[in-house]
Amino acid sequence: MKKRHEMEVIAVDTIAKETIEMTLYQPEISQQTVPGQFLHLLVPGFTLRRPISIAKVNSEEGTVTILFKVVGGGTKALAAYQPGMTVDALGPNGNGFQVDDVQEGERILLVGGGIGVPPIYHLAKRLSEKNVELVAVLGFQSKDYVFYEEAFQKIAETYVVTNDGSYGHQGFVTHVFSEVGAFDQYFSCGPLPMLRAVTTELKDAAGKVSLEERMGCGVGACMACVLPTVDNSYKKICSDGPVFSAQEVIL
Amino acid sequence: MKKRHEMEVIAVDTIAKETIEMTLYQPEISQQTVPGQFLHLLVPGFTLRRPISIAKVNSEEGTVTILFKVVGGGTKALAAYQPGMTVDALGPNGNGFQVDDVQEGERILLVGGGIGVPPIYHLAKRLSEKNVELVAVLGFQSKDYVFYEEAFQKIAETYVVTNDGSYGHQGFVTHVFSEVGAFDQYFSCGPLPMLRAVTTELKDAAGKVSLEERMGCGVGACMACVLPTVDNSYKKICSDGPVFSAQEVIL
Amino acid sequence: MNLEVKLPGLTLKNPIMPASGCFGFGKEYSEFYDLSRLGAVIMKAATQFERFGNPTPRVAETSSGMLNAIGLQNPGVERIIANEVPRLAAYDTSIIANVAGSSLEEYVFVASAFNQTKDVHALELNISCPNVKEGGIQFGTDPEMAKRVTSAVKEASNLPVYVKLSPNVTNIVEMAKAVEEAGADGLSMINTLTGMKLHLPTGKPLIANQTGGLSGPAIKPIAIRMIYEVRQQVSIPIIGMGGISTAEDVLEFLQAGADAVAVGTANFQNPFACVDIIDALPETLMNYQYTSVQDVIDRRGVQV
Amino acid sequence: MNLEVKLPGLTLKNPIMPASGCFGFGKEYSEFYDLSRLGAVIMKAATQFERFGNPTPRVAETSSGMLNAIGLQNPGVERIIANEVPRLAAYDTSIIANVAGSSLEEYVFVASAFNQTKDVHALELNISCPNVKEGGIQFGTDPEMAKRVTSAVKEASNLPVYVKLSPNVTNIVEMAKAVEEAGADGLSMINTLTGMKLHLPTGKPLIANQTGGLSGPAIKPIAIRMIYEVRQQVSIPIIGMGGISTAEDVLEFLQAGADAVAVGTANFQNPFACVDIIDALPETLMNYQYTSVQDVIDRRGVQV
Ligand SMILES: Cc1cc2nc3c(=O)[nH]c(=O)nc-3n(C[C@H](O)[C@H](O)[C@H](O)COP(=O)(O)OP(=O)(O)OC[C@H]3O[C@@H](n4cnc5c(N)ncnc54)[C@H](O)[C@@H]3O)c2cc1C
Ligand SMILES: Cc1cc2nc3c(=O)[nH]c(=O)nc-3n(C[C@H](O)[C@H](O)[C@H](O)COP(=O)(O)OP(=O)(O)OC[C@H]3O[C@@H](n4cnc5c(N)ncnc54)[C@H](O)[C@@H]3O)c2cc1C
Ligand SMILES: Cc1cc2nc3c(=O)[nH]c(=O)nc-3n(C[C@H](O)[C@H](O)[C@H](O)COP(=O)(O)O)c2cc1C
Ligand SMILES: Cc1cc2nc3c(=O)[nH]c(=O)nc-3n(C[C@H](O)[C@H](O)[C@H](O)COP(=O)(O)O)c2cc1C
Ligand code: FES
Ligand code: FES
Repeated sequence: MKKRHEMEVIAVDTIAKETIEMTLYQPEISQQTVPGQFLHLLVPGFTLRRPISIAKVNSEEGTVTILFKVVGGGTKALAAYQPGMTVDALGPNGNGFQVDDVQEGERILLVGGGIGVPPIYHLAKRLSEKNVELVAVLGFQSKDYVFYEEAFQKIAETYVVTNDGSYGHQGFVTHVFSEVGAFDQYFSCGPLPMLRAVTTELKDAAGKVSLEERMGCGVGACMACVLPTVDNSYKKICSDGPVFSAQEVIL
Repeated sequence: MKKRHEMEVIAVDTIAKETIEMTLYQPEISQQTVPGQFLHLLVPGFTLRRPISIAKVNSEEGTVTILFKVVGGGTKALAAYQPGMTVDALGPNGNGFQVDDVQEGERILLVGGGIGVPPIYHLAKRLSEKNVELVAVLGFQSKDYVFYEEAFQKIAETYVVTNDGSYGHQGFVTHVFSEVGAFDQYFSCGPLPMLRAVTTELKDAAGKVSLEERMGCGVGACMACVLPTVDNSYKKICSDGPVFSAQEVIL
Repeated sequence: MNLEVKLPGLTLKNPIMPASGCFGFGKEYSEFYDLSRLGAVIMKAATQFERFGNPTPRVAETSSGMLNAIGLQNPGVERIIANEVPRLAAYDTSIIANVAGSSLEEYVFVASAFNQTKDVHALELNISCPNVKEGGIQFGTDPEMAKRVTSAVKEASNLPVYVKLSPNVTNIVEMAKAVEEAGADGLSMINTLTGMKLHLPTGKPLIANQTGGLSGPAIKPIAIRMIYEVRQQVSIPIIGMGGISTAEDVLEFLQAGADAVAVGTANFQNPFACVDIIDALPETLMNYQYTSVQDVIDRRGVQV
Repeated sequence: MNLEVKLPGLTLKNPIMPASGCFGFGKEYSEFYDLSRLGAVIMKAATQFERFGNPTPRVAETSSGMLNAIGLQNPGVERIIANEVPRLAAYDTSIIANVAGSSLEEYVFVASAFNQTKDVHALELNISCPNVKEGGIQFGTDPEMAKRVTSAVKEASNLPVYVKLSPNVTNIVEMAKAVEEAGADGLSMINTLTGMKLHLPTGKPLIANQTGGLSGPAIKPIAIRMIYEVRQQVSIPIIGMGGISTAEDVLEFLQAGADAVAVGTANFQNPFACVDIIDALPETLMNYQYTSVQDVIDRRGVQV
């Protein structure tokens, strides 16, 4: 049976502009999570839970790390949590990045945009356990928003792109695709316009994308988060996704 | 101009069953308050402020003490406050007990019931600075709810009454009126049924009573808390009261 | 404590059921607890054909509430009977089917379809969905239309029919009386209130459908008022809903005039909402000196 | 930043005013701040004779809202003109009088009484008070009645008339159109939604009047939806209200179709609510790339 978890806050840090890294203690989740899955967090005073991707796990210490951007009331309240407090979470929810079909020796392109970078980091860590070559393209608004570059550099050939050129390459993530060379498959997570650009640019490549939508239940019951599929049907982002094959869904 | 105060919580203690004593730091209020006045407290997550009487002040230390019973969501949340946190308060609100007409040498009867005891204590302290004789009758549900008995004993001839007889005299506060002897005027605060009994029993005596009603604004603007008066008019408990002459109002 | 309630067609072990549309067909929440604990399950709306519903975003958060405009997405009544009902029937609980449509004919089609199965115990006739352009809403705001669809469905169906009323009306009592006269076995109230939220950066409605239905604790005072008003003038049972999230809320609905209740939005905040309420109900009733759910209902009878 | 708005009879230095009944006649809040900072003040309802209102309890708290059933307690229009208006007139702000009644004649009496004073700049015609047994509510729910009272008051008064609509109706656009046709200079919307809360120990309504009007953030989505709907079909200005407590809320109301706004329940939580909002408004508008309040109104015109 699924559970509602009380996760203890271990650490809260601002690691970039408006960007919070929070480490939570919950051994079960730390052991079960697949990259791309999310926590569905209850913030007291708000009706709906907030979906936040898992950015890393440490199954030995029993911890789970999330990164989030402060955009509205819920994330603002969450950012004010102190170590020792607990967060009510459902999870790990959804289906993450399937990496079973990633073969030894493949070259994998990872594309993360903004607050879509954390689940891509989690995936990169998992892939780095396999014998594959990783190339990461990370896009941010501007220099102040950049995070996790060093962590990526340890495991992947890393390109950082900022919209305004204040750090790394200037422009959109797609602007450096010409530099990254050939790859076997790609994985991407980021804002919808970025995913649209990425999937269009790479339309002939095998790829998986992680999507967002406003959620009600977060567990597949309410039909708030549906997405049309190419076979004239639909998928639920919260429970069928958030990760889908780029070929399968209509963005 | 009136203000909205951020009062720092200095101490929170459970001093009897479901009864919390909370000391707050706010020099201005500690200096201005008259016994019987109240704070109008904002508890995050609740629409309306909670009126709570001031039970003592220490103008040297700049502190204000309140006592409250945990009855619903607002007082429950307030009871969980920790020292160092702040409470948003309006106050001191209302008109308290006027003691200008209390003459030297008078014998004064004080009648407090349950959570109506704290403002009576504040008044007792103030009156004890005058050269008067104080008799206090304090009523509680049962032994577990009794508080401030010793504090009263230091300044007044004190009778404690419990409904179930588990401590002190058994019955209602009015049951011991025959024992307290003659007095010049009385002051009372407590639940409405008690005040009705007290004012009926003492209908020929000069007295003042402190009343409660559900409040909207707490400052006299919304007309939520009106009370009919004997002259076919009305008074607002929050701003004309909460203390009224027993002869003036219809309970 | 005895939590049982008897309603036309339904003997409920307790008065708590998930509200339509907030629990799918039970599959997802069956991963959190045993659905046999529930008094009943009200399924997501069924229409004649599969519906894909409205574009997204379909939900928005509001103070103590939420807006939704799902648009009755469902696989169609035949597939519901074939795939969903049998799975739910494995649990020891009652099943109520929520019947929707855009025309009288569609309501009748869907209602009669449920005659095929022995596993559905009652119909909830949804004449109050604010989120579909055609049909639904007129049936729910015009007493004559409500009467017609209720009579037609009563005639077509072998099952007791609970008509689900819309709160978006000037006079709820008139609507309740109309469907009672038309033969409704019970009422279900309230559905959502039509609301809107704007997306400040664009100044446009945040929900793709523009308006959505407001649910959650924000609407509870309106639900209580409507149930109380209807209870004074109508004698068929009421399944009450609108903002329930605690056992105290359930008591308030029962006191106001409901005979059983449904829990909607609260499931999203707490997937265990229904069972947590069932667990808390005996103590809550005791705290207020009630000896059973039926006792609340009986003593309300005396007071009114 | 320029926060000015021009409405019939009113040039407001900013679009923020306290809502009727939530600010008395300004006296109490004048002890918190200088009332000259307000765009306008809407006074508590005036009736022909003094009214003592309903028995207490008159208010109850709900999730993100409150219920009230004050019952239009006020000293009567003559004493308001004699005692309250002059005190308010000392401030550099506009004064709007809220006109209530139980009969067409009473509305006309009260409205004409305000012709005596030069210090009142507009009338808010309250045909939507849910808390008085007689009159009020029918005028607010029946378009024909609404038309009649609006015409009669327009004829009797020298002042611009803003008709305050009730949200307790099936079709708000129909009501708005009716009063526009009858000559209303503007609309004021929304008044409270009728609600109820029970006192669990007794099972009886907590408010002595049984029902009360629901206000506060809980009702904001309903207010936004109604204003948006009316804005598409009616061209007179709208004073918007219902759950406003922040400058973002004000922007949402302006975007939805309001031309100015009133703040009610929020004053109780924060006596500085109106001035805090006025202080925050310029930055809020800037954050969303607006250059003035009028700019929000103009750009909405283009979008609609
Ligand atoms: C599967 C998934 C994974 C996500 N992972 C992350 C992450 O790792 N880090 C991160 O910073 N953000 C992530 N998001 C986005 C995050 O959920 C929103 O930023 C957050 O809910 C905003 O809440 P708020 O109260 O601050 O904002 P508000 O705008 O006040 O929220 C109001 C409502 O809108 C919803 N909402 C607002 N923005 C979004 C959005 N982009 N997606 C879905 N719902 C939204 C909120 O959940 C809430 O119900 C993820 C979203 C999804 C669907
Ligand atoms: C002038 C005045 C002074 C008071 N002084 C004290 C005091 O010193 N200590 C103390 O324990 N209590 C005092 N009370 C009562 C206290 O205000 C309530 O017990 C408290 O508001 C309950 O809040 P709650 O959220 O716990 O209860 P809930 O029942 O959840 O409150 C719901 C709503 O009802 C109101 N309410 C509930 N009970 C009362 C009540 N008895 N009087 C007024 N409003 C009520 C609340 O303020 C709130 O708006 C006083 C009341 C008044 C009017
Ligand atoms: C996401 C969502 C979907 C809903 N779908 C339906 C539906 O299909 N049929 C129906 O009759 N009511 C539907 N409703 C209304 C609920 O059944 C219920 O009447 C309403 O939400 C009030 O209860 P609550 O406040 O507990 O949610 C839906 C509500 C929500 C929030
Ligand atoms: C205590 C109280 C008293 C009110 N009295 C009046 C009134 O006299 N006349 C009127 O037109 N509206 C009255 N209203 C309604 C408000 O003016 C306003 O329309 C409503 O409360 C919605 O706004 P809010 O959510 O900001 O409070 C009253 C509201 C409250 C809460
Ligand atoms: S959020 Fe409910 S189905 Fe996805
Ligand atoms: S509470 Fe508003 S006048 Fe007393």
